[in-house]
Amino acid sequence: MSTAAPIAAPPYKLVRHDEAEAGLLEVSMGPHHPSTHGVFRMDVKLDGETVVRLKPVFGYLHRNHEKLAEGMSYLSSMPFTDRLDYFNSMANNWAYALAAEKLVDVPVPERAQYLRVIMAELTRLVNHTSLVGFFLNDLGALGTPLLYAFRERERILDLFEQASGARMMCNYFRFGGLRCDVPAGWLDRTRALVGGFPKFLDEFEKLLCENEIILARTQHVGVLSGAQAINAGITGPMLRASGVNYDLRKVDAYGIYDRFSFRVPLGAAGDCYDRFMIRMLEMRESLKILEQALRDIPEGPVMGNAPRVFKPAAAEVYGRVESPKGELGFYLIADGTTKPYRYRVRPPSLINLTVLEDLCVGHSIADAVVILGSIDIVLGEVDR
Amino acid sequence: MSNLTLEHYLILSAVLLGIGLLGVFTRRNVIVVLFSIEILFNAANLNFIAFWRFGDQPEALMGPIFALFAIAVAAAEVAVGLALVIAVYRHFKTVDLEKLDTLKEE
Amino acid sequence: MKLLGSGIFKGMAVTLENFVRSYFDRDRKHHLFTKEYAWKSDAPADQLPARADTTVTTRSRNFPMLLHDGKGSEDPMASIRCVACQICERECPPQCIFIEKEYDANGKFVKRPVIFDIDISVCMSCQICVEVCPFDAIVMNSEFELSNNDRFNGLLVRRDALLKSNDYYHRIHPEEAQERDDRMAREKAEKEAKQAAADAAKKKAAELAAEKAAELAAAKPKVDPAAPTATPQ
Amino acid sequence: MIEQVAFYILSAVAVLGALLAVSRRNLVHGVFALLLFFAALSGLFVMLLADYVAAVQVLVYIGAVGILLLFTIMLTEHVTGDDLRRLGVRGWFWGLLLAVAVPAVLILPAVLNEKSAKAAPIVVAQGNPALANNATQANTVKALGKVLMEKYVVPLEVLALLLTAALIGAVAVAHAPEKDASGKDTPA
Amino acid sequence: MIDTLIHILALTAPVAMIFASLFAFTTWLERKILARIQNRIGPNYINIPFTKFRKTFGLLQPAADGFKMLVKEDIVPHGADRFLHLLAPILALVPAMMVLCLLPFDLPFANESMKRIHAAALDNAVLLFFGITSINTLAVFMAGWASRNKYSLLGGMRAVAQMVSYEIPLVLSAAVVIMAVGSLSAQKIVAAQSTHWFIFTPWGLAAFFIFFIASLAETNRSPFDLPEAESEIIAGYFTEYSGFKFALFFLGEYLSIFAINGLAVTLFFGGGNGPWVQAHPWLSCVWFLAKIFGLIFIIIWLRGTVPRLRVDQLMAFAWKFLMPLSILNLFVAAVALKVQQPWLTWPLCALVLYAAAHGLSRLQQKNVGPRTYQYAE
Repeated sequence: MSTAAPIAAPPYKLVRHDEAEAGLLEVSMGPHHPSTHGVFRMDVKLDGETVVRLKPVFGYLHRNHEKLAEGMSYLSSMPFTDRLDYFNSMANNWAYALAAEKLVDVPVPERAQYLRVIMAELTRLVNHTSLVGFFLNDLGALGTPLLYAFRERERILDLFEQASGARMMCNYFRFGGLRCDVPAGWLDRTRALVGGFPKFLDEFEKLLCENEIILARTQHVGVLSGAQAINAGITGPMLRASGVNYDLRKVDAYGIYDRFSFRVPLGAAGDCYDRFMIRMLEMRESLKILEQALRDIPEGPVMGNAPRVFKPAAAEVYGRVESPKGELGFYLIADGTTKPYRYRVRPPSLINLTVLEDLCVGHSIADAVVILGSIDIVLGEVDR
Repeated sequence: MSNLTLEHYLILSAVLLGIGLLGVFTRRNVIVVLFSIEILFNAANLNFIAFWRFGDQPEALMGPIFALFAIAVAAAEVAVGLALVIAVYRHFKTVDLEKLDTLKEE
Repeated sequence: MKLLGSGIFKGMAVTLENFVRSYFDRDRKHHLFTKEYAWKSDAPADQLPARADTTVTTRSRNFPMLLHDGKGSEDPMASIRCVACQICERECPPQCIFIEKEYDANGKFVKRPVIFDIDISVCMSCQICVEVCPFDAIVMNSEFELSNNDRFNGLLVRRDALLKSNDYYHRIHPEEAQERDDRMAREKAEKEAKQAAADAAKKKAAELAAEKAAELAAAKPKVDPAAPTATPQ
Repeated sequence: MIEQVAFYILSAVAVLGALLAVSRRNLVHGVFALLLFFAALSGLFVMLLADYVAAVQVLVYIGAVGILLLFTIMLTEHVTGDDLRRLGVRGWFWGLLLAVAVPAVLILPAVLNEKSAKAAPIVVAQGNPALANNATQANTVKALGKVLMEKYVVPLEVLALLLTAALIGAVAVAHAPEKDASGKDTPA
Repeated sequence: MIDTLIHILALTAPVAMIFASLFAFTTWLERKILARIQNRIGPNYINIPFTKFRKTFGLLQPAADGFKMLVKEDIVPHGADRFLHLLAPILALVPAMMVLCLLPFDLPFANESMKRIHAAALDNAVLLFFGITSINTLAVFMAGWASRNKYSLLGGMRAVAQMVSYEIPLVLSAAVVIMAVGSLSAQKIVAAQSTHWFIFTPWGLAAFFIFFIASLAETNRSPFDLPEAESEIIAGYFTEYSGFKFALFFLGEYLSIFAINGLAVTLFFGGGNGPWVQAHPWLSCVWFLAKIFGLIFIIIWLRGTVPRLRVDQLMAFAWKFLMPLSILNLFVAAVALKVQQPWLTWPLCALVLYAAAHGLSRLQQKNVGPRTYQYAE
């Protein structure tokens, strides 16, 4: 059951029909299943309702993202990064821009830096609110928390549309800055939103955090120890819920994150409730960052002197950001042409998903759904 | 209430008894044997009620009381019987009466 | 430790509050955020202010369109900005643009597309074509009602359907259009200035050359006329 | 008239249900047939003016015993409920003979001595009019409760004890040993 | 014989028709209330056929849904048990209709002597009610088993386990009222509450809470909607049902909600009793329905608020919380009925029940509770 077991296992599988297996019920959850967050399949073996084995099967949404990107110019893959994790296109944009900016030394103007932080943190709010909603949906709350979350998400998406022209597929970041400045009055509207957001969080906490059913359903379910999380390469809120203090905004301090004061909430138990609460608490910290960024943002250009044709010299870079789901990295090898020689994404969703079986075995099938929900995957990013 | 007599019920009850016996004697599955025993119980209950209904002391309510007790005992019997079936199945991996010929698996 | 169920009652208070307040949320901003569909019959497509129900803003993008500078009922092809350079076709991430150049009777390229198709089922509204276009010929439309009944021809939007006037562009995206027009005017002015400067330089150079030639001709009659005409780019 | 029609329908359903229950290979079908039999019997109880017993019959047999049987089938046989074994045992002939003989012996006197049946002291062919009046007017439930709590209170308590013992016994017998459960969780 | 049949039909058909038409209204109501709870608008545009008029507040939605259900293809999975697959929705609907007739629902027309008419005024109505509703369990199992689908089977098994477990607290809490009245007849229970509803007694209140929670589980409503838990087992036992069979299930489910809430109204809210009923007997059915809809609003409200429990928690809740509490409530009620001193029984009963509920809830929530979190700078 431990993470070391697959290494020792032989490359082939012995089919055994022993008596312990005979009474098991094999259920294929997905790819068309209401709770798999997209086209994802869990081959579950059940003893009664207890999960004995679970095999995640994915790839139904594979779009050849990496190979496609190697066949087109650097800029052209920017809109495709939106579609990786379609809840946080801004964070994906940033990670890719960060990697590309390492290839060609382009200074990012001050205002663009601030706007990037604002966009990334708004994205985090979007992601975490909707995650909590979907998580509760998996728990069986008939969409009410989800729709409250979407109510707030709509407001943020309105802001995104006003700034970038699109609600979800923003395609807003460029190498060396942003595609365009935010429209007049946008910052004030954002300030109003940020000012009103804690009220919504209070409402949400009142609705969810003390609900006995949620407590009973999520506490001590799907416990992930810190050591196991580190071994499996888990990042993001899921890692922090297991008590490991690792936040790229603090570790790398990319962009201008070193200018803001914020805290990193840490869980202790590493169960589903911690994963859910860490996200609730992170939203409050994001609001702090947003307040500071909106207070300090200067006037000025938003685009540096990027070359019109992006043609970096041969190099190898890795750019990463703390996307709401974890460490999102882009690894690029440039060979001196306008196209990358190698383009590789480190998707947090996929790597966080690797511990799914370890978390689920021994719990009931209802818990498996909840655990999957608490991992927070987006199939666009898992399958790419 | 014209011409339904006690015989009607008694014959029906006898037929049901026969069916129950048939199940008990000829089926090999423990669960079906339990079904049959339930049929036997019910045939008896029908008799209790019928005799009470056509008897000369309906105020004493002997029939319903007896039937109620029989139902309660039958329920207990089914619960214990089925628990035994499960225990047997867990041990021998079968509920076939013919294969359950040892007290303890070798 | 509280009584079992107190957390649920708290949650029920929240939902009841939302239930009641949704009936008093006249401006549909706080407790009734649903935007109802802006029915097509209610307002013409290009009258954005009339469609206030939508979230369409002056930056919204949905599908590209080709710009022309014609007014009213002029032939749009006369003033189409696109020169069929095919940069957008090359750069389009999902490869949904197809362009064919127009040639006149003599087989000379007339700098216009004869075919300009965009496959609406492939386009992902990313705006890369707009950004790479050096001629400001393709911009994004914010029209959202693009569904139709024809699976094959209906999903392939042809050149004539893509052509929209600059006035329309000004109506749907005023700031962006103004900015673009200003920049074009500026660039044009710069270009003209440059051209003028270049012309002047050329003239000057020609004069100088002529002078030199005259001087040289006095000394040496043979001359290479191409050499001194190099102009600054 | 209506009573007779009802009686024949109900007894046909009961016999059919019982026959299906003992003869179907598919155990789940068998249970449903058995439940049909229980329901028909409950209808017969109503006809005999024992409505309380009829309600108890529905509640206990259909609501509880049927469910228990279904659960057992799900737990022991394959979930399809198919009983793939040979239907009979070696002594099926003797079993059949016995099953026919016993009711025949029971029925025979009634058929043979049809004329003398009316003379039998217990059998009252026309039903008891006193009961018919009583049952429709007075509250049999109340009377039944009174009798149960006064005359039969000791048997009732014994019955309660029996049910408790059966409950505990069933749980004790059916409860899986801990070893099994933990052994299943860690295969290899 | 024909007369008898007509008589039976004349008494039962109105009940079935009234509740079946209320079913359509209730689906609309549920969607509207849920939508408003979730800050949505809910169904509001249904075209009246052949016209351009579409702002009907969605009231035609049930009709449109029903029509859609009727014309939909009826799909029976390959390998399913066709007969039982067909029988299950019927078996789900019929008991629900039957128990509706047992309710002391005064038909809205009075006979010559201005007496209230009931479809079936039986001596042991409450007992029969529980008996017949237990058939519903079988329908659910039948549907789950006959579909030959693993999700259906899981849903069916869940439903059976759940309904059987929750029947015990349901019956035990109803037994309190039966004990107080001394009759199983619904009419007598209502008559006993003509002045004082049982909900206004401490044991009645506690019994109502238990009854209400157990009735949620009996009818598979949130938070006990595990048999049809969408996020886990798709639609549970009716995963493989479509078209009209699905509609029958749906109808049966709502009718059993009416039935069980009707019983709750009968047992605790005085049935059709209410102001002005003495003067206008026809008001009694209005009161009855109004009380049912009050309870249905609470059910919908709950559905819009809470997530669902897990199977083991569900079982534990029934056996370790509701059942001891309902047994204790039985004792409390017995004492209270014997003492007959409201000033003494009220605080005493309330205290005992509260303490019991508190203690049991402590048992339920071991190592579970809100947490505090640390922050890293």
